[in-house]
Amino acid sequence: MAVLTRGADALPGSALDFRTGDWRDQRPIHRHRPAPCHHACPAGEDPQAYIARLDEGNPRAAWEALIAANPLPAITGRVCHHPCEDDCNRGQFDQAIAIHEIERFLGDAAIREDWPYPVPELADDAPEVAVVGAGPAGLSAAYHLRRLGHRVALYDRYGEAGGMLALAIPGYRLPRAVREAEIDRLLATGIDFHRHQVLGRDVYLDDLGRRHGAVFLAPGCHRPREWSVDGARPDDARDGLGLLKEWLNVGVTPAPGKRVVVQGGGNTGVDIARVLRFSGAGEVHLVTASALPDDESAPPEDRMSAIPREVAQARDEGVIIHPHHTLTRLILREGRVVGVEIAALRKLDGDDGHRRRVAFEGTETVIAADEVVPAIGEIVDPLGIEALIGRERYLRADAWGRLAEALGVFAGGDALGQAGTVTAAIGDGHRAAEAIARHIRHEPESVLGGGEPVAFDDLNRHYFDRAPRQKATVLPVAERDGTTEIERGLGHERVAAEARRCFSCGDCLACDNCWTLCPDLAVLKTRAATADGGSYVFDYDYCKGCGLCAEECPSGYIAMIEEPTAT
Amino acid sequence: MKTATEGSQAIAQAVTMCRPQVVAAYPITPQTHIVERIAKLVADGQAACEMVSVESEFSAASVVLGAAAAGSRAYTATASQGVLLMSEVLYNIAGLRLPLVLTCANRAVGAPINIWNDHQDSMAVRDAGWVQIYCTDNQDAVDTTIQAFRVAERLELPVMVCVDGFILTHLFEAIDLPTQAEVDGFLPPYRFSRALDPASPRTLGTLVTPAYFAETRHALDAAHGRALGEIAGAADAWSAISGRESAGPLRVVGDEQARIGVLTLGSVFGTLLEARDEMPELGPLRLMALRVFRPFPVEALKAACAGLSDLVVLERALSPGGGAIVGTEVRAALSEMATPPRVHAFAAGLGGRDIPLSLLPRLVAAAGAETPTRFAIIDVDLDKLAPEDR
Amino acid sequence: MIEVRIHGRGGQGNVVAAYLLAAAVIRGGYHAQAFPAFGAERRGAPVVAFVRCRERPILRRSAVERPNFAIVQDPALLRLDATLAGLRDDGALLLNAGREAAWNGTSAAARWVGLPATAIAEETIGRPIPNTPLLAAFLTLTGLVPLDALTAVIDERFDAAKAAANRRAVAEAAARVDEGAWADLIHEKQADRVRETTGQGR
Amino acid sequence: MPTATPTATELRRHQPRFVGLDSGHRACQGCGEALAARLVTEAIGPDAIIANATGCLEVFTTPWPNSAWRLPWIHSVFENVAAVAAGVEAALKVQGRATKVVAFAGDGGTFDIGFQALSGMIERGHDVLYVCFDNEAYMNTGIQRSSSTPHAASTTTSPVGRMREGKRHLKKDVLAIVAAHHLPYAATATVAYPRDLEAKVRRAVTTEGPTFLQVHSPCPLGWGHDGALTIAVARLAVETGFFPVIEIERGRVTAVLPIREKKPVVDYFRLQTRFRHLLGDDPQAVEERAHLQALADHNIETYGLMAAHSSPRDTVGLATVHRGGTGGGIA
Repeated sequence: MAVLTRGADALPGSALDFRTGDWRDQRPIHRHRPAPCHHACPAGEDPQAYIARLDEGNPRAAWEALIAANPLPAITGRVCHHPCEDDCNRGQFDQAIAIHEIERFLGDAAIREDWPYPVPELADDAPEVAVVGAGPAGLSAAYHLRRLGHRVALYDRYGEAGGMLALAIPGYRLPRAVREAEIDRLLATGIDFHRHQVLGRDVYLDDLGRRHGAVFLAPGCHRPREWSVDGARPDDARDGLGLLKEWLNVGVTPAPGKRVVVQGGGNTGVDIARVLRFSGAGEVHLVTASALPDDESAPPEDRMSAIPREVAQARDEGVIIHPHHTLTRLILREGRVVGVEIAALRKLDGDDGHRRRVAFEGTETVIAADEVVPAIGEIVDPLGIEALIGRERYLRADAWGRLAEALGVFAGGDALGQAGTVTAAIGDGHRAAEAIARHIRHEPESVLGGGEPVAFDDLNRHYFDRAPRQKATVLPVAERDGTTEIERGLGHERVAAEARRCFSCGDCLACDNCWTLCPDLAVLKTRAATADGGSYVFDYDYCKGCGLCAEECPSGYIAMIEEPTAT
Repeated sequence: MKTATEGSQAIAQAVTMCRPQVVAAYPITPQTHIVERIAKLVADGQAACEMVSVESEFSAASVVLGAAAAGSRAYTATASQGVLLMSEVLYNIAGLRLPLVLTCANRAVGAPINIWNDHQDSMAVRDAGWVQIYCTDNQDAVDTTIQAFRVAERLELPVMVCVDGFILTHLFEAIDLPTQAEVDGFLPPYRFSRALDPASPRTLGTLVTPAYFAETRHALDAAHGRALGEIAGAADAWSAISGRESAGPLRVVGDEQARIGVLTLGSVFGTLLEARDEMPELGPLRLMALRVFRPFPVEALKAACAGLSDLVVLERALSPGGGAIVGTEVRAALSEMATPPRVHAFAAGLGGRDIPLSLLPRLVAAAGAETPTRFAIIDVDLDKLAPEDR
Repeated sequence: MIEVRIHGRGGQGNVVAAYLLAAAVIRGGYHAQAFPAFGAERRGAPVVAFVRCRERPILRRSAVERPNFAIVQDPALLRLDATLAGLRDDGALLLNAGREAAWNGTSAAARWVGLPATAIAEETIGRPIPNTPLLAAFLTLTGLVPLDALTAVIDERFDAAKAAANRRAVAEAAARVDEGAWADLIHEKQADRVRETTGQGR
Repeated sequence: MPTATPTATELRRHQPRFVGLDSGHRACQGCGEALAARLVTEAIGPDAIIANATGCLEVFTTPWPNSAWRLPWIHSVFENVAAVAAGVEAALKVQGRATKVVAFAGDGGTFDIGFQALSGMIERGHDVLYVCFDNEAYMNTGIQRSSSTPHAASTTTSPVGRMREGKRHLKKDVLAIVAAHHLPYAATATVAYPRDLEAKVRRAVTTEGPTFLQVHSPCPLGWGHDGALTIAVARLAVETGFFPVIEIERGRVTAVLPIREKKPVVDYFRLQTRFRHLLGDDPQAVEERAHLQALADHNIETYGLMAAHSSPRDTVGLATVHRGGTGGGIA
C-alpha cells in the first residue's frame, strides 16, 4: 500500500506505473504492402525498396535489393517499357518517379564498381539444372537457380548470350559494352555456358532431362510469321527481325536511298524504321493498326506496344508513322514492290465478343515505296521440342513455367507468346527458378501474389511537397548514328534527388511522424532493425489506440487492427 | 536597546531581519505601512530581497507560494478583504505544506466597508490550515514574527501573525528591536526539502482521490498537533536570546485565588490589564491572552482555567447565526475538565469601536450573572437600531 | 497619566507631531505612546492625533477621551465643537495663533497660550509647518522633558540641513513662551488618579 | 538481417529526445493538449520549472501517486498560475539560478479566470514563458463555453436550440490583448505543425522577459472528432484561416505561417460535431457559415496569410517529411 508523501508530492515519471495500454480497443501495426511500382513490375522488382536504400545513401544495398529480382538492371533500365512508372502513385501527385533511370544508374554503378552478385558457394552435391536459351529468361533462370544453390548448364544456339538483347536491340538503345559487361558478370557467378548448341541438333531434350534435375526452356521466337498482303508477297521480301539481326551483327546497310514501308507498331518495327533511317533510307513509313502511344483517345491496349519515348525519338528522326492504318494492297512490278496501298482501320468489338479489325473503304491511300518490311512478330522454332509444342506456335506453361506435358520441364520468355518483353522474360525465369528449386527438393508449390498495392488515397499527401521529375539528357538528332547511346541517364546528384521524391508507398519512410505525433509517447525509435523492418516500435503498454500515427503516416505503412482479445 | 517607533515599522524591520528572499504584497489599509517600509528598505539596499508588487492579494499569496516552493523564504502581509481574496490560495499553501509567514493587520470585513480593527478577517480563514498567532502588543508582534519563520520552516506549515490594525500597526511606542546577529543566530537559512529543482524534478500539487484525501487532512491536523511544541520551543529559544519573557500559547496574568477569568485575543489584553490595576475593587482576576488560536491549545487552556468558576471570553469577531467563535471553542475545550468554569462569551470592539478600561467592570459583572451568556455583543447600542432589527 | 490631543488638517504633519512628541518624551525618561485617530480623512480635513505618557509602562490601547492638553495647529479648527470637546476644564490649550490678532479664550480651557507657529516656521524652516514650534512651546510651557530631548529626536529624524532649520524653530518658539508656565498642570495630573481611571465626570 | 529488437523499456531510456511529459498520463485517446504539452516540454529541455493551472492537463498528468512529468512541476489553483510562476521566477532570481520558468494553462485559465494574474505577470516583466493550450472550452468540467470558444460552436453552456446556433459571442483575441503589454515575444502555434511549435518554444525560452505562446490543441471529446483526426482538424483550422498562426514582437506582427492552399471553413466544420448544426440548409445555418467564413477571410486579410508562392515554411512546405525524419541520432 502506497504511503502518503508530504503534500502529496509525486516522483518524476511515476505515471509509467499506470499502463494506459489497457484502454485500447484497436492497435496500430506496421503493415508492409506492395507499392504499385512493385506490383506492376513483370520482373518482380520492388523499386520502392531499392529506392529507399539509395535514399539512405547506400547504392550498393540498393543494387542488391534490385538484383534479388532482376539480375540485369543496366540492361532493363534502358530497354524496359517500365510499367512501374505508369502505376507510380506520384504520377497522380505531380509526375511519376523516373524509376528506370534509377535502375539504370544502379546497374551501371555495379558494373563500374564491380560489385559481385551475392551467390552462395556451390555444394559438391548441388543439383544441376539445364537451361536452354541464354536470352533474358534463360539468364534470369540461370542466375536465380545459381542464387538458390544450383549448378547450371546454360545452352544457346548463338556464340554469345543475350538472345534478343544481342540480336535485335540496336546500340543506340542498349550499347554493346553495357550488355556484354552485365551479362559476362552474371555468367561469372559460376554458370556453365555452352555456346553454339542448337536444341535438336547438338543437344536433346530427353538427354538433358536425364542428366539434370530439371530443364528450363527459353528458346525465344526466331521463326518469322508467315506474311503476305492479300496473298501477295514480293520475291525479295525480307523479314524485319532478320534485317535487324543482319544490320546489328553483320553490319549490312539495308537500304541506302530507298523508300521503305515498315509494318508493325512494336519495338522491333520502330527499331527497324529507325535503323533504316540511320542507314540512309530516303523515306521510312511505319504503318500500324494501333494508335500512337500518347493518344489518350485510344484505350491503352490499342496503343503501339513500342516504348513511348522510343516512338517519339523515331518521329524526331523523321520516321513517318501511320497510326490506325493497315496495308490493304501491295503494288508490284515484276514481283518487286513499287508502292503500297494503306487504309484507315479501327479495332471494333465483334458479335462474337472478339475485337475485329475493320479497314474502311474509301480511305485508301497509296505510298510509293521500294521495299516493304514486315515486323509482325515471330514464333517458336519447334526444332528439338516438337513433342512439346505440337502444332502450336508457342509453348504453353503455367505461372510457374511448368509444362503440363512434361514433369521437370519448365519454360519461359518469348516462347510462351505472351507479353514478349525483356522484363516479362526475366520474371518468367525468376519464377521458374523458384519452382524448379521446389521441384528438386520435392516441396509443395507455393502461391503467387503480394496483396493489394497501396492506393493513392492510402497516403497522407499533406507531408509531400511538389517536386518535378528529373529528365535525362538526350543526344540531339543530328548526332545520332545508330550506335551511340541516345539517352544519357542521370548523374548521381539527380538520381538522389529522384530517390528523394519517392512516397515510399507501403513501407516505412522513417520520417518520424508517428514518433513525433504520438500523444502518449507510445512510439519508440530504434536503430536495430525491428521484426517488421521498420525504424519504430509501438509500446503497447501505453498505446491507447487512438490511430493518430496511422492517420498521419505519409506512406500508408501503419494500419489499425482490432485489439486481439487474448495476447 | 529600545527604539521609539511605529508598530508597522517595527514589524517591517523584524521581517527584513529574517532575510526573506521574496516579499509580495498588495496594498490594503491598515497593512500598508508594513509593506511600504519593506519596499523602502529594499530600495535603500538595507534588505536583499525581491519585492514583487502584485496586482492583487490573490497574486500576492500565489507569488509567495511559488517562491516558497522554489526554495526561497517568502513573506506577505494583508488585511480584511485581502485575506478573503487570498483565502483559496491560503488553503492551497497549507495543503501543499509550504512554510510561509503572513502578517494580518486585522481589520473588519465589509459590507459595510469599514477600515478599522476587528478579527473577522483572520477568523474567516481559521480552518485554512495555517498556524494563527494573535499578538498582544508590538513587542509581541516583533518577537512572534521572528519566531514564526522558524516554526513555519521546521513544520513546513504556514504561519499567520495577527496584529490589530491601526491599534498596533499605527501605534508609536518604544520597542526593543533585536540585532541582525541575534536573528541570524536564531533563524538558520531556509532549506526546503521539497524545493522545485531540475536536479530532482518533483511534482507538487497532485490530484488526490477519496482513497487518500482523508489521510492528507489527517496529516495536516497532526502537523498542527506538533506545532504547539515547536511554537513553545521557538519561544524559549528566542527568549534565551532576547532576554524577554517567553510567550507561551496562552499568556496568563493574575493570582491563583482568582475565581473569575477573562480570556481575550490581541491588543485589548493590555487595556484589561491596566483596568485591573486601576480597579482593585474588582477583586482577584485571572486575565488570559490566547496568543495561539491555531493550533488550539486545549491543554494549556484547561490548565490556565483550573480553579475558575467563571470565564469570560471577549473576542473581536462573531459567527452570525452561530454566535461566538473563540468562545464556543473555549467552551468545548473546557468541557473536558472535571469541574469546568461557566463560560460567558462576548464580542466587543467590532469595526474599530473603542474598548475602554471601563469595559472590565461590565465583564466582571457579567461573570456574576445568574445564567451564563452564550453570546452577546457587549458594547452594542440597540437604541441605534430600528425596533425590528434589535 | 498625561494625555495630549493634537489637532490639525490632513497633510499638516499632525501624526508626525504626535510621534515626535512621544519620541521626545520617551527620550526624557517617560513611557509614552502616540497614535492617530484612525480615519478615512483626506488632505485638508480636520484630523487629530494623541500622545500618552507617564512614568509607568502604558498598556492600554483605548482611545483618549479627556485630554489634558490640546495643541491646535490651525485656529480655524476652533470653529468645530469637536476641537475642544472633552478637554478637561483644568486642562490647557496651545494654539497656533498665526500673525493676526490672538483668539479671545473660551470657558472650554482654563488656560490658553497663542503662538504664531506658522510664521516662526516660515522664518526658520521656510515652510508653513507649525508643528515643530508648537511642540517646542508645549515642552517649554510644561517642562515635561528638556528641550534637547526634542532637538535630539529632530536630529534623528531629519537630515542635517532640515534638522538645523528645525532647531532654529525650536529655539525661536521656546523664546516666545513663559518657561514652566504650565508646570503645575503636570504635577497636578501626576497626583490625580481617581477621576481619570474611574472616568467620573463624563 | 533483423537483429534482436530491444524491449520498449530499454528503448525508452535511449530515445534521442528530452522527455518532459512521459507515458502513463490519462488523457483521452488522441488528446491534442497532451501532444502539445509533450512537444512543448521537449523543446524547453531539462533546465526548467513548470507551474500548471488547474485543468485537464493537470488532472490527467498527476493523479497521486503517479506523475507523468519529468520536469519540476507545481500546481496550485485554477486562476493563479501566472502568479505562481512569477513567484518561482522571483525566487530563482534571488538565488541566482538561470533555470527557465514556464506556466501552463488552458484557455479557461488564460482567457478567463487567470487573465488578471497573467496580465500582472507580464506587466511586471517576469522572465516566464506562459503557454496557453487552447482547446476552446472548459473541457475538464465537461465542455462549457469559454471566451475562447469560437462563435457558433456548440458547448453544454452554449447549446444549439430553436433560438440559438451555439455560442453567440466571438472568440476573444487574447493574443492581441497580451501583445498590448508590449512584451518581447508572443505567438500562436498548433499541434498540426510540430516543427513550427518547437521553434517558437525555443525562441521563447531563449528570450529574456515574459513570453506568451497560444497553442491550438484540438480536444476530440469536446470538439467531437475522432482521436485519429486531431492533427487533420488542427491542420484545417490553419488552412482555412480560422486559426491564424502568427508571431508578435513588441506589439508588431513579425511573421505568419502562410497558407498555400486555402480551404473553405466548412471543410473544418465537417470533421467536428460542435459545428454540425452549421452544415444544414436552414437560413441561420447558412448565415452563420457565411459569418464564420467571413471571420476566417478577415484573419487571412488582416495578417496576410496567403502565401504568394510556395515558401519553404508555408502550410505545405513546413510539413514536408523526408526519409530519416527530424529526430536526430537514433537510439
